[in-house]
Amino acid sequence: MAGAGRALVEVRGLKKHFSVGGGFLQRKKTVRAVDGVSFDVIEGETLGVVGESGCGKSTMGRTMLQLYPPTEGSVSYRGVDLAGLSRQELLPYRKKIQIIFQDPYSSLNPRQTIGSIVCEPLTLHRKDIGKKERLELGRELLRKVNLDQSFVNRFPHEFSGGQRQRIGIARALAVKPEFIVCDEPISALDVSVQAQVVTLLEDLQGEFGLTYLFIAHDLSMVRHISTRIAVMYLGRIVELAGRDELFRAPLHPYTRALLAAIPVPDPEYAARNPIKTLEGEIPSALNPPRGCCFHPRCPMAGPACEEGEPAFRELGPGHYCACHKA
Amino acid sequence: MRKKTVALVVLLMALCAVGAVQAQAKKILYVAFDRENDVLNQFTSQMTCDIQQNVVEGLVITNDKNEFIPVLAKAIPTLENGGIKKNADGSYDMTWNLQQGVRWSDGVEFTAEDVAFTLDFIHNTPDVYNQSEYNHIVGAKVVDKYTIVMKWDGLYTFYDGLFEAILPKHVLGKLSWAEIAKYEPYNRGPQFIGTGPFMFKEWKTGEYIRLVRNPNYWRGPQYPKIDEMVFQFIPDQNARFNALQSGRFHIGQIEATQVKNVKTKGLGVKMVPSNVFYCLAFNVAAPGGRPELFGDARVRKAFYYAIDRKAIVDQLLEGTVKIADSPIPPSSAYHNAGLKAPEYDPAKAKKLLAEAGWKPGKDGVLEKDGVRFSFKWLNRAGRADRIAIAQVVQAQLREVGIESTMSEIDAAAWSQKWRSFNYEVVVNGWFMSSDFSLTNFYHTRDGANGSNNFCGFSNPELDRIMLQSDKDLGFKSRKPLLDKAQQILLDEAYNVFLYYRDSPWVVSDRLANFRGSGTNFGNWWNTWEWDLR
Amino acid sequence: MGTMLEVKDLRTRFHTREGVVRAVNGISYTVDEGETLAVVGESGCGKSVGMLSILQLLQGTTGRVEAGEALFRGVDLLKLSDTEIRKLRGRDIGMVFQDPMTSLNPVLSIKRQMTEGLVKHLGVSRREALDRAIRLLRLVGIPKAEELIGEYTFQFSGGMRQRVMIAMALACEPRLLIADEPTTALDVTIQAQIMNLVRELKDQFGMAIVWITHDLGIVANFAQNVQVMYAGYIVEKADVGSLFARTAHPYTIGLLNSLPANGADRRRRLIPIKGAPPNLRALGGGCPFAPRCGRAAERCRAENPALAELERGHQVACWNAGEGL
Amino acid sequence: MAAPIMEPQTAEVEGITAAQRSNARIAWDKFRKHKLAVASTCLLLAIAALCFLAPLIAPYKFDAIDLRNIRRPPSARHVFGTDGLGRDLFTRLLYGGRISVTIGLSAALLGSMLGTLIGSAAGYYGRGVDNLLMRLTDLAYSIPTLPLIIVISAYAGSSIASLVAIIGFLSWMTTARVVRGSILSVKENEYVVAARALGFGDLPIILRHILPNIGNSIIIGTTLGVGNAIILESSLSFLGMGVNPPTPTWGNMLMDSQATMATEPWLTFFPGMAILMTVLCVNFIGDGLQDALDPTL
Amino acid sequence: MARYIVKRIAQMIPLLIGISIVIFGIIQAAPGGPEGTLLDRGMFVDPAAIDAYRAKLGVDKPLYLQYLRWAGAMLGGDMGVSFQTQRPVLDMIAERLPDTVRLMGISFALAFCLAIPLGVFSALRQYSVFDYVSTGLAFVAIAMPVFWFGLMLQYLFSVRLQWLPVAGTATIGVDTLLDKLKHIAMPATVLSLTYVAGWSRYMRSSMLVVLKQDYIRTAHSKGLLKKTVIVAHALKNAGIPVVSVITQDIARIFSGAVITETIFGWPGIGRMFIQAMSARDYPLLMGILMMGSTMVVAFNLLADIIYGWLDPRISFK
Repeated sequence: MAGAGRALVEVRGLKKHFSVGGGFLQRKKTVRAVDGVSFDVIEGETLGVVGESGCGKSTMGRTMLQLYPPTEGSVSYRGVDLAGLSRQELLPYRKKIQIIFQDPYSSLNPRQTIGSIVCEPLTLHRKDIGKKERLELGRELLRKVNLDQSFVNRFPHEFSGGQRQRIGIARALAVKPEFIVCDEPISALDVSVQAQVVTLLEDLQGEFGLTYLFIAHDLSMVRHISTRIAVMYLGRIVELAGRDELFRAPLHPYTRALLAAIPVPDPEYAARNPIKTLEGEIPSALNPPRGCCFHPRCPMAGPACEEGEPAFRELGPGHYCACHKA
Repeated sequence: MRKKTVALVVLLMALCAVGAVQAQAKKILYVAFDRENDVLNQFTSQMTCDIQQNVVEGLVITNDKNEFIPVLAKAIPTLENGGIKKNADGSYDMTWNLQQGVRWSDGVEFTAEDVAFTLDFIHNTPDVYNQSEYNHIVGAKVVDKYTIVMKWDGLYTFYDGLFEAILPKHVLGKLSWAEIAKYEPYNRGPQFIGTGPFMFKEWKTGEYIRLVRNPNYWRGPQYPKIDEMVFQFIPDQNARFNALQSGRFHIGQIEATQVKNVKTKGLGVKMVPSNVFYCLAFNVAAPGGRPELFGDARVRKAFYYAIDRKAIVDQLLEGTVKIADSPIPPSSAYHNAGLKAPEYDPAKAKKLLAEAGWKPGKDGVLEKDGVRFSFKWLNRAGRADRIAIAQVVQAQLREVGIESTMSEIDAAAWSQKWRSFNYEVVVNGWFMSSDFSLTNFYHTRDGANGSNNFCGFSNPELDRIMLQSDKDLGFKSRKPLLDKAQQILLDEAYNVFLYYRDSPWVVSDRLANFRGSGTNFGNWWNTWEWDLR
Repeated sequence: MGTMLEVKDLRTRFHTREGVVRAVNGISYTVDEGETLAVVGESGCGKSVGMLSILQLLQGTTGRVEAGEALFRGVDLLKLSDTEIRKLRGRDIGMVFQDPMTSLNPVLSIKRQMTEGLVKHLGVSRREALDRAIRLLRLVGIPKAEELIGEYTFQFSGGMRQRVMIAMALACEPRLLIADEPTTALDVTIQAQIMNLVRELKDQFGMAIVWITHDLGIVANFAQNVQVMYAGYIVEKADVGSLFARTAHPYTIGLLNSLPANGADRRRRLIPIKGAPPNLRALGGGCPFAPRCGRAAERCRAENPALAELERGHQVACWNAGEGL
Repeated sequence: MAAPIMEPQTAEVEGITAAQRSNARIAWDKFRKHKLAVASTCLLLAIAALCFLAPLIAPYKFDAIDLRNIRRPPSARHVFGTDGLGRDLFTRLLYGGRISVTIGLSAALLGSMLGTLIGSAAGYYGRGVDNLLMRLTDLAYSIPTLPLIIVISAYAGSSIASLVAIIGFLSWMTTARVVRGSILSVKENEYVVAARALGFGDLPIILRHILPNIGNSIIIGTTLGVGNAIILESSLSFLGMGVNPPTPTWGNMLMDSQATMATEPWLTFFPGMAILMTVLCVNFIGDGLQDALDPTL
Repeated sequence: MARYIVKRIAQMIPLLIGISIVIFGIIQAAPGGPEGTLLDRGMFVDPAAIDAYRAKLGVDKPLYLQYLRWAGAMLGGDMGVSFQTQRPVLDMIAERLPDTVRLMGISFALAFCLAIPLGVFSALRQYSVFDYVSTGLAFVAIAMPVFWFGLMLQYLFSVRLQWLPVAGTATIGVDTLLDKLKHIAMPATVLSLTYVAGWSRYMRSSMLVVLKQDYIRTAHSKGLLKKTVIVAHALKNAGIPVVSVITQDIARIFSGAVITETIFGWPGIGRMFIQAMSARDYPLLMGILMMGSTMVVAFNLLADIIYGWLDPRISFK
């Protein structure tokens, strides 16, 4: 499944199921949050992952970081399968892989000062340096994310969403990672601030040679930042292609519906292309539909779609899709 | 649940409606009572039986002069009146002649059969707390309806204190002995019947017991003069005091410290002398006790000098009690009036202790052979009066170089520790019956005797005198023996006697003929002649 | 078409422990019958507070309307008593809020929440109110409405809940619907559904809509007129076509530049607006956007420009407006 | 998301000139604004100082019995009057405070520490651990305290340490439940996930990220606990399980004076007021602390 | 829902067994035994009589045998016979139950009727004089010893003013509602005071949270009357966390009123418990404690059911 370049992370058949309820006299139910995804993340690229809420994109990101133990499948980082490693064994990889969160409010401990938040990773991963140097590094990091160094003694609530998000980025950068899972880092931000954060991420990528997994539900921003884009629906990747390829020739009907639903900030374009709606809602991951999980909403669904689950096939060079009709 | 409550309310309403009609001009005595009974059966109850005595009469009772007087018996048998005769085998026959024409409140006649039945019950029921006293009665013969002869295995001075209650054979006779102890209609009414001036009416659990006049009382239709008695249970002393102060009650017991505060119009305080004496008790029995401290009579005696008993009586207890020099109270003819315990004199105490080898150590606490004179009090939780005394004594002992610490424990645990000799010093009180035998408290513990000697000492001379006095039924011959015993107790100071505790009772001015008695049979011995004016 | 709502010089402040927050600083605008007005701005710019102010919905907070008028069909809403404004709310003016997850009472059934307004405003019987509520739910596209109306909102997805909110707001057929970011919390496909739904309903009921949003895409697709707010001020006001074609205020320009280019494959670098919005507790006398504005001059920092007509129907509050980009 | 109806989010300007202040200083500045809490602190400190300096201040010895001056009303010689054994009430109040305040504070701390420990273990680890610990809490909660007290004190004796232990061990359940509940919500926060992503173990996460954020519930629990402990100590005195006389505590002074409370009210009034004032102060201080330690205020 | 209740009841059983073992161990481990009370007759007691008494009661047997015997009888619905009164424990408890329930019921009702409005108004007028005063009073009430308050009331209304009786549930021979109210007035007041203080605090803080919720604004925006918004929308939500506090207090019905019952001579179960404890009346103690614990456990369940009713989110899970 490799494109150009070397695969940094290889995800194979990854599944993450949660059991809910259960206990005394009650049958457990299983939420199939991630239900068998396979893809590579190429070193230096930004792999965008889009999908609507509940499609499992965040869970996938977190499972890749081993924040949740995977139910099935493997996540290999430079060839080493992370699943099943102990906390101690994982530590070196924790330095390599980091995460940035969606909610700028809940992602920073309100009782910690900015300095403490940014320097905290160093207390674990840079035991070789003293407190003073740690603080110096912390200031350095703040500078990297365009924040004033004097902020070290202030608390998160004193900052705006965008500033908080940059603090979160600084924290992730503290351990000098190679790969960052950006878990909807801009969804909660204002438009002007989104642009600030995205440019910052782009700059950092250039400076440190980072690889991103960029999770978002906003297609236009994903389009802007990504090299390749994966579209998720109900725990599965339904389409994966290079950015331009995906927008020019989307194969999966769901991808097409997503593209058609975006309101474009251009009245003339809007007048020409009225928003098209996709009927129905995302089914529950507690009991996904049989066959192709998209078939109940799919305008092209045929009998085959109700029967078999479509395979995730390469239909063009580097263009994968899971659809019977494609 | 709701159904039950509704039924209960309806029932109560009905009852009260009936009561309301009759309520006019009735003489109802309201008693602020300090506790609730467990069972009404006086023999199996673990409490004093004040309430029951109004319903059930015995052959005898004690009056306010600490004398046994006959009730259902015509007279108390004695050697003089020929009621007691010695048999050839050394046993004694005691003949009780009973009152005639006495009827149980249900109309059945009271006879000697009831007495015999009561004796059988006691003999066959281990729950009876003083069963051992009755075990000396080895046989009983009903001579006729009004005469019963009991055969005793010897002479015992306490014989006239037995049979304070008689059980109705016609009610309980059909049950087994074990069943009687659990027989609810008798234990809680309505079949709790007696020959007394009042009849059981109602027991509202947790709240009150109500007695009503027995219209067919044997002493005559003019008795009793009161129509009803209500014993309301108010265990908290403050609440009881408030209740009495509120003027809604006619009689009730209060605390010594509350006496001077009774100010409500129409109420007075009567100090009822009681057979309770308070003392310090030392445990000289190892391993729980401290023979090395208290084994020496001089040491024990020094406590009399060290403790300001007068101050305790006059100041702490505000003069509501009298200093005690012996266990037998002055209200009894057996009291040895010639005794005089040493008076407060700390210097003499120190001297005496020095004689016994106790010299002040570095910190002023006495020492002897490397042993500090330091002991621990075992206090019973809730007994504020005793704890106060312990504190006063503790402070006074400190002046002569004796150190002590306190430990406090709940009542049940206290009595277990005490009974198993697991203490050093306690402030204790005994409630004496009108027969002032001292054997149980001061005889060497040997199984049969001295069972309540929890101090662990032994004095052969005292033992001999006390045993002799227990079999002596003549006042004149017995009195010197008990006098001597009291003298020895004072000299040896096994207990340091503190005071006789008189009980303060708040009594309404309207209540006539209240003549409080300080025995364990209490104030209620003559309620048949009480009146509310 | 007559004027339905005319807001004049509305000023709202919050009196907090840390100081006075100047949330709305003298905004004036009108909404005509049947008009769709979009209010655009980023969080904290006063777009929501402005709406809540005119409906007296700030009670219970430290917010106070300090000045201004809000004439709704000639009646000044701000002068109405609590009882009078409550008669108007929900009947003449309906509101839809941003987060359908928290804006519906979790412990009351939909039936209860749908009918209570009907019973109160229209005086209909419960039975009638129920029938009507079911009809409304069908109208907003909820299948099996007669069954689902007995349910509670937590059993619904976000999109369904927002439909319920809309049905509720439309229950008394209001003349004006204020939609406060109704699709922000929704997924893009659901957002599309809701936008189309509101568009249809607007045609059907003929009401005016004020749509508060931060998404210029929605504005372009949905509104007739737009006003852009910044720091409690309206900085630009125009019809949609004019706004996008001849964007005049540097802030609006900055917003558009912050968005990724659409359509083209060319990857353009985003041009973010530098800095952060001003502290509303410490607004100076100058143009509030001046600290972030690349073209700010001496005058901008000293004096706050008023809205001025740039061309017909296009007003902008900028000293440099009309000087060309 | 939080409702925008509240104060509009005020984004601070970058580079605002904030004097650099330490955490403690910030907390103190905020605490100072809570006037009631400051007044309470002063009062409590005054009470504590008086009590702990009792040997220097007290006009008499706490066990100096004077049977000739029993239950005297307040006068120049005895400012608060004398008790049932003629001891100076003021002196005893001071000495009693040493023990009551010590017991109140330490028992409450012990109780909330235990509760926090159990509650955080249950809340953080969830599943089996949670189930086990919460059933244990249910069990402990369902068992009436009175017989437990009697048994424990029979074995442990009634030293101050054992009283602290008894009261502490009887009062952890509420805190445990509250802490568990708070942790369940706090641990979902992304900063906890972030710490895990960085490779931190459970203990540092609990200590640094979770406990500080449930501080409020713990503070409320502890301050309520202080009052409860002081009052419980008085009930224990009533049962004879308290500190032994003649050593005074406010609790046993209160209980001892019951018999005469209607007629010699000063005997109950002063210890009662001492308890009341202390408990009130502690509660208000708790109020102030919550504000002070909350960085968002 | 039914399934949920069945499940919870099934969970109660092992808990209750655990509780019974712990309680049994505790009360038996307490020093002292039932024979201690024999001495209260003040006379001498034969040691042999004490042994006989212990043997008769069966307290001389090993602890586990005693427990098994008790548990076996318990399974058959037999709670045993009181040592003191020789009566079935169940009867004794049943006898006291109506008065206990009446006192507690009225106190809880009183507390509820005062605490809820008090809390709501405090929340509606946060930081007003009313709020400060009620907060202050609540703190005072929490810090005030119950017996002190009770005796003070008694002194005022019974001794000084002579309006109200000191003790009991009714005047004997009088059966009017007024008389009963007079008797219950003081104990109920004393008892409800602490509850009012606690509950109103909880209600206030809960209400403060709810009033800030979005759905309250939605309700206002629909033009509902303020009253309707508070009562129908806010109160039901705010009540949810308060339910557990209230039910926990109500569950303590068996032991919650010991001091009040003692002071006002009220024939409640709390007082009976103290008496049983001092007499080491093991069967009665076990009976009361087990009933008490069952109440606690059952009321927890009840709280959950009320949750389910107030908050449909729970019952559907």
